[in-house]
Amino acid sequence: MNSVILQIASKYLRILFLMFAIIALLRGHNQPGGGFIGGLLAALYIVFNTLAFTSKQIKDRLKVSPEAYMGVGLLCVLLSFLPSVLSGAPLMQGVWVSYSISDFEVIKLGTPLLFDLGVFIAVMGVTLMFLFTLSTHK
Amino acid sequence: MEILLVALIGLLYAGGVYLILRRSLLKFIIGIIFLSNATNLLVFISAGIVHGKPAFVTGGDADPSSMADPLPQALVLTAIVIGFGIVIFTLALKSKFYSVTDKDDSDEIKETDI
Amino acid sequence: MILVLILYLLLAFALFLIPKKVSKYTPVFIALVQLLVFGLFLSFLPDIQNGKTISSLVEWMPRLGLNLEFTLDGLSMVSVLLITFIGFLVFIYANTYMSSYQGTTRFYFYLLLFSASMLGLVLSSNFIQMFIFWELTSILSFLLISFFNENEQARKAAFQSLFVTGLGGLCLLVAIILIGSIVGSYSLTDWIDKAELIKNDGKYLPILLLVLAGVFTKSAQFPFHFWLLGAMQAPTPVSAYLHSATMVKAGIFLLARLYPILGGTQEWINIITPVGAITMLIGAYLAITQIDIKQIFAYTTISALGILVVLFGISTELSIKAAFVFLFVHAFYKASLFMLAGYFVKLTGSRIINSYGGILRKNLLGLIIVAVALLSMAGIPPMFGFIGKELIYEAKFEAPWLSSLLLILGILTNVLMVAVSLLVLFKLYLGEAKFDLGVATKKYKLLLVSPGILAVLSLGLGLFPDTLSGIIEPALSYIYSGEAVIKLKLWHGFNTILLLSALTMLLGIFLFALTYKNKRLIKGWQRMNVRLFSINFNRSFSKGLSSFIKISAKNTHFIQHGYIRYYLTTIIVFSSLLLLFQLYITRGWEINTNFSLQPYYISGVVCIITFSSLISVFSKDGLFTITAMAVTGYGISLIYLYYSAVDLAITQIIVETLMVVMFVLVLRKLPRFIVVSSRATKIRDGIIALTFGLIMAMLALKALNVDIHPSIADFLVENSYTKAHGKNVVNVILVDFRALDTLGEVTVLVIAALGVFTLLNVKKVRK
Amino acid sequence: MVGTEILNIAQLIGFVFLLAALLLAFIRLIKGPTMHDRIVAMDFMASITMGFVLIYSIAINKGMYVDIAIIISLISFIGTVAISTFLKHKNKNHE
Amino acid sequence: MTEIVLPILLPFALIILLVFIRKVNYAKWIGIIGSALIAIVAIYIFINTLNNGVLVLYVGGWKAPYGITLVVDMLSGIMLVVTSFLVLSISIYAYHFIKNNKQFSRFFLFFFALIMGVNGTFVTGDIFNFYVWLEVIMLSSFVLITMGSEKKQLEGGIKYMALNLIASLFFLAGIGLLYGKTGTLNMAHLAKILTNDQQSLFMNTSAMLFFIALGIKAAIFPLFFWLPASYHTANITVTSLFAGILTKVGVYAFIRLFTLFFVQDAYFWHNLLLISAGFTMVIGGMAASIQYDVRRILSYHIISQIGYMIMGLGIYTPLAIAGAIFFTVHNMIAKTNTFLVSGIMNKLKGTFDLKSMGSLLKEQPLLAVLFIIPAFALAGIPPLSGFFAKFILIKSGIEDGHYVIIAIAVLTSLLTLYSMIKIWSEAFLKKQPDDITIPNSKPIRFTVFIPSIMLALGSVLLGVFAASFFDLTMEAARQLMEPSEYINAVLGADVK
Repeated sequence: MNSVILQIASKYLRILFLMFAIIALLRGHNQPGGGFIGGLLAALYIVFNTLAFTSKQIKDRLKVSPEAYMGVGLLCVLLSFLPSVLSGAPLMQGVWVSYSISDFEVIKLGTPLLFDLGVFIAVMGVTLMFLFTLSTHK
Repeated sequence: MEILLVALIGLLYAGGVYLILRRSLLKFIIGIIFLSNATNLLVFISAGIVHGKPAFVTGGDADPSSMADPLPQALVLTAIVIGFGIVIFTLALKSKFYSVTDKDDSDEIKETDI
Repeated sequence: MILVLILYLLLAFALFLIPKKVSKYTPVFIALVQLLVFGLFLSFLPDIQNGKTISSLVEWMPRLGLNLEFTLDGLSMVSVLLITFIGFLVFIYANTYMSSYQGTTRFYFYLLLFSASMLGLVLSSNFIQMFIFWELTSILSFLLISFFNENEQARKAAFQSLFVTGLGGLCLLVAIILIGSIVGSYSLTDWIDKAELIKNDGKYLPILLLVLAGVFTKSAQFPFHFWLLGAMQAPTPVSAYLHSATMVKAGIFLLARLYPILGGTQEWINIITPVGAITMLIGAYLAITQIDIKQIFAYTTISALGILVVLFGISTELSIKAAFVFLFVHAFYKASLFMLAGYFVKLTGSRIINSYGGILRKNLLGLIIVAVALLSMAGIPPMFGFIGKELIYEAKFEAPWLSSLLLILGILTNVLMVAVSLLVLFKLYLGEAKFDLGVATKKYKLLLVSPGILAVLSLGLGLFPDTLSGIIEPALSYIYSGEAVIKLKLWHGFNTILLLSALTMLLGIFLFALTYKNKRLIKGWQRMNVRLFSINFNRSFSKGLSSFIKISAKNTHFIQHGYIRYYLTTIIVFSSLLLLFQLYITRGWEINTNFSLQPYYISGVVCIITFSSLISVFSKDGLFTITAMAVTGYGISLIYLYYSAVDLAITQIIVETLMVVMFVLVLRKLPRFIVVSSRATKIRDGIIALTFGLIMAMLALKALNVDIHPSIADFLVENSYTKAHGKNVVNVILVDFRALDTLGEVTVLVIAALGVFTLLNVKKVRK
Repeated sequence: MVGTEILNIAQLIGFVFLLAALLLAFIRLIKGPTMHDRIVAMDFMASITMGFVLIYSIAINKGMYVDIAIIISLISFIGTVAISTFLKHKNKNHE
Repeated sequence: MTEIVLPILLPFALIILLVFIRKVNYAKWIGIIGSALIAIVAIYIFINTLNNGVLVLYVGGWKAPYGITLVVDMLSGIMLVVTSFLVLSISIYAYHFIKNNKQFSRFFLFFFALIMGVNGTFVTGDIFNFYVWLEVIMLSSFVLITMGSEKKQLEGGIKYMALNLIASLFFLAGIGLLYGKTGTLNMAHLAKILTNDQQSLFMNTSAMLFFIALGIKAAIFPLFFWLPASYHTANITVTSLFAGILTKVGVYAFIRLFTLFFVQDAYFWHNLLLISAGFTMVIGGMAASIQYDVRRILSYHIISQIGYMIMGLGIYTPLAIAGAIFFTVHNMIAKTNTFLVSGIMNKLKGTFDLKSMGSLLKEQPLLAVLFIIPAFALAGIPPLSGFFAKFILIKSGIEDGHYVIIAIAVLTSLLTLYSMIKIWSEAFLKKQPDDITIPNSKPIRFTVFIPSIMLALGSVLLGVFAASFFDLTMEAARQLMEPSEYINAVLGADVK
């Protein structure tokens, strides 16, 4: 399906979508959002693209196969358990590192974030996989 | 209002059951969606419902009594996502089945029984 | 004793390792082992006679009361000697008999295992352990009967025997467990100690019936006798060993074993005696018109088993004594007869007795052996059979209950036996020789060794019967738990019993004379039998089975009909009923109704959701249905939003959108909704659905009104920021408190995605 | 105080009108008559929902609800687009 | 005690590996090695349980009942070991029976997903987590059952799915009501609250929902329809896997939930369980007797034998529970083995139909032995494992006075015997019908038999060492009947 309006729109929506997806991911721990929502949002953009172009075009443009997304995502999830084991804490306990940028701003990075990132990537891969297989099969 | 919500749950269940008893497999899938929505709502309300107080901690201050119970929300969220995966797979199965057999009628698939 | 069993077991498995070259002599080797064991046990005889018992115990499952307990006492001694001795003879016989068949190693394997389990059965003094051996004999019998496996008759007969004995076995198991629950142990000594307790228990009668079910099936009593006839499909050594001398006696053995525990009561006598009496009469009666030699012997075996059962039923000391003597008598002549039958079959290739004419005319040795065995069966002096018969008459004569009737039946039976024996004998001897059997006779002359030994025994024991009393006395003393003295004599002096014997013989000969060569009479008789005993148990067994299968088929087609929607209906109705029942119990309708009325706007939203879901249910257009479904989903997300579930609402919206997209993608390839149910179906489904919905709504109402225990969520909220560094509690729960759930959830999604891929992304398969 | 009262009244009016709009859109959704009407109605309902969320967020004074409104606005049209593509696809097939 | 998460994480890691590796040949080896690893882990955990009692892991360091708790007690330990044993043998079996085409390239991924779910249900101590694992099992089994995409498989898959979806919805609803009532999800905590709570009849409503859900999962009467409709359609490896493991997860859940916290109103529940157990046994047995397809016979027998396990739970004495566990384990091993053997039969004869088979005894004596061991074990012939299982159950039933159900159980075992003998005499004893031509197949290598030999040995050893295994099951039953040990191990003594 080729619709010029949608195609052009997609170009501009890309930034918006991806931005929102990443925001949802990053601040999910404190504000509404999180890996699922972020991942789904990111995937929705590609869904939209698929509606605007054809799924083959999108697939070619994507370069990375959905399976790879899933694998990497799951790997992130698994890796997020490692620090706690290595540091001798109970399994899957969150390990946090904080950097103080200024007096007020403290960035906290922790394994839950990695976990969420894994979920994000995996969910994206999953949605893409759904989309591509359902839209291409005869 | 709760009574309305309860009625909605009942209706969703009834509708879902009615749909899964149809012969069309597509309707069956929609019925499953209905049922899972209904179940999600049931789980959601069973722990008590509070409106307008989302479970967000502000600062270091955390007063459980002033906000909604976050646990059922997390459960339902998980359930929704799982349900999504399952529904899509069901859809794919249905689609595959149709492309293999050209059938949408569940009454015609009795070969594997009997 | 355990060592002996282990030896057998090892030997059995070692059979498969014997190289082809020497495997010819395997059975001889086994026979020697049997003889060795026989000698070993015989060496214990003096101890046993002195009233000692030899026992060993290995704890196995003490908590279940299941130990390995072996006891060698008088009773097991009798059986052990019989089993090993006949086993010895049978293996020698089989060496020649089986040499022309395929797969003999398997055969000897089974047969050896059978010996072992039979030994185990009689040596066990723990009843569960005994039951294990009991079942093993059934199984091995099954395997042996079906040895000629390509013959359909053999397969059927094997199954029949297994089924019948298996049924009995299960009854026996239940009986054993029942007694065990009364006594609190499965050990023989405990049972004997508490025999009175068992007899006075309210469950005595069911226990007795169950035990007897086991006994009667195993020992082929009426009406379970038919499996034994079918079992004649087995190779002849098997018939000789299992189906005349040993396995069918297991039931008798059990009666003897349980006699001190259950025996002697009025119920015991009243149930066992008639069954035995009927069996012995029917067996003998039906034997006379048979023409298949193995069938003749099978019927006489049934009759003999009936006699044994009657004797145990009478429950006097004399009758038990008679039973033991007859046990030996029968084992000797019947094993020998079966072996001879096999010999004839080998010679002529036929089992029909009428074709055996003159077969023994030039075979003096054979003739003598046959004559001895048959005369022993007929109970003609000076054979051992005569002594047995005399004792039986005596026992019946003095029976405390219905003695005259029993006696008359007994005489009738023996008259028939005499006639049968004579018929067989004369048919073999007289008549025209149809074959030249010179070569065959020579080839199979080794087959006569075992029957010969048995014939010598039959004759010898007839002349010097007292040699056996040393063996039988300990057995009797087990049953009466005290000293027992037996004097066996050939000559009793003139008395009523002798008179009766003479009468029996005369009548028998008369009957023989009447039937011999009188083919019309026989034919007529046969026809009459068929009409009189119109129930062919064999056939009715098959018929019963097939009608059972027909019922099952109907039943299954009714239950497993293939309509998904009716499966679902069943499940929904079933759960509705259960839940309704529960609501009834918990008084689900008693709900306090203080509802707060929420703002109009959210109520309005709920109303719209309700409508759109209704549309989605009833719409006939796929796209419209999906649209309405999406509206419902959005509405629900609004409800989540209103009730402070922010993340939930977002997820719901996104998922709903994705679902719409996917639906649309699939819908492109699907047809419109075409199937329309009838109005009645719709109404029925509607009622089911509404009921279910109503019930679930009631549950939801109850859930809303239940007072909540302090929720664990409080802890989560309190610790969300301080320990888990997150302000969004829901998200913290997902990625930290309950990360494992999320792990599972992601896995589900990945599987779903790859599953969809696997399902759809293949080349089109053939339709 | 007056400010909150005015706000309350404004909310009330907003909700009433949004509800009315929702109802009308819903009627259009039911009545059709063509699928195109329904799609438009659906899209319209999504916009109304957005309005609802916004007003509600003012009513309970929680800023985060605005995010949700944005997300709804971002994605609600995708469903519409999907259904439209489907219709277009179908029409093409018909011709 | 971190190791008790390994039965979940190890398959998870293997899944990740298999996402990237798509070559079937590599996947097969990964499958075998991975299964072996899982087996080692399971045995290690089991030994630990033996030595240390109930093992508890607080995932994420969140103390019970707040986080998710993993708990391994005797029952879980036994189930873990047996499952991993089955998994190992099936993965070896799969080496020969998985086609090397694209459809099956992902077989082992779903295989391990299933294992992950199954192990998850065994080790979890959290009711919602249990639901999540059930979903993992369900979805991976959907995929596995439709693998091959033949028409029949899709049909079976649809039926399987339709009924199982309903089950999981019921389960979820039950969890919701339970949480609403008690405010907790931890099973030990639930037990503590519910056993102290006298007025918790409301509980029974969610117990009812669980009963229906698990009843569908475990395939009891009248909820079993999905099983016979679908099991015989899938690839034989898949069917073996399902036959051994899937329904038993339902049984495990039954035993766990109905001994741990659904203990109110015992009279009602036990009778309900007994009634449905009776019907399950009889109907399964009857239906099996009319079939002529090996896999259908075996499938119906799964149902029939589920009845025994549920019966053990319904009798509800320590001995009966021990019997149920014993029976479950025995049945898992023997049933899987019969299916494996039927697969080999199919490979030899190209069919599952008994009518067109024959002569297997002569052609494949080893196969005959391998069939007759599990078949007789299933029929309860001593001294194989099935006899002891049945014996314990019957004994417990008689001692508790449940004569009717015992009579049914005894008669049903005759039906089992009948069906097993039918397969035996039709496929092995009978002469190969002349009019059936067997598709030429390659001669079977010995390695095909290895998994079957392993399982047959398992059946025999379970019979020979029934004593020690019985002690284990008694210990498991004791733990189940006195949940205070479990509860204290999870919660510590101080949580109210």
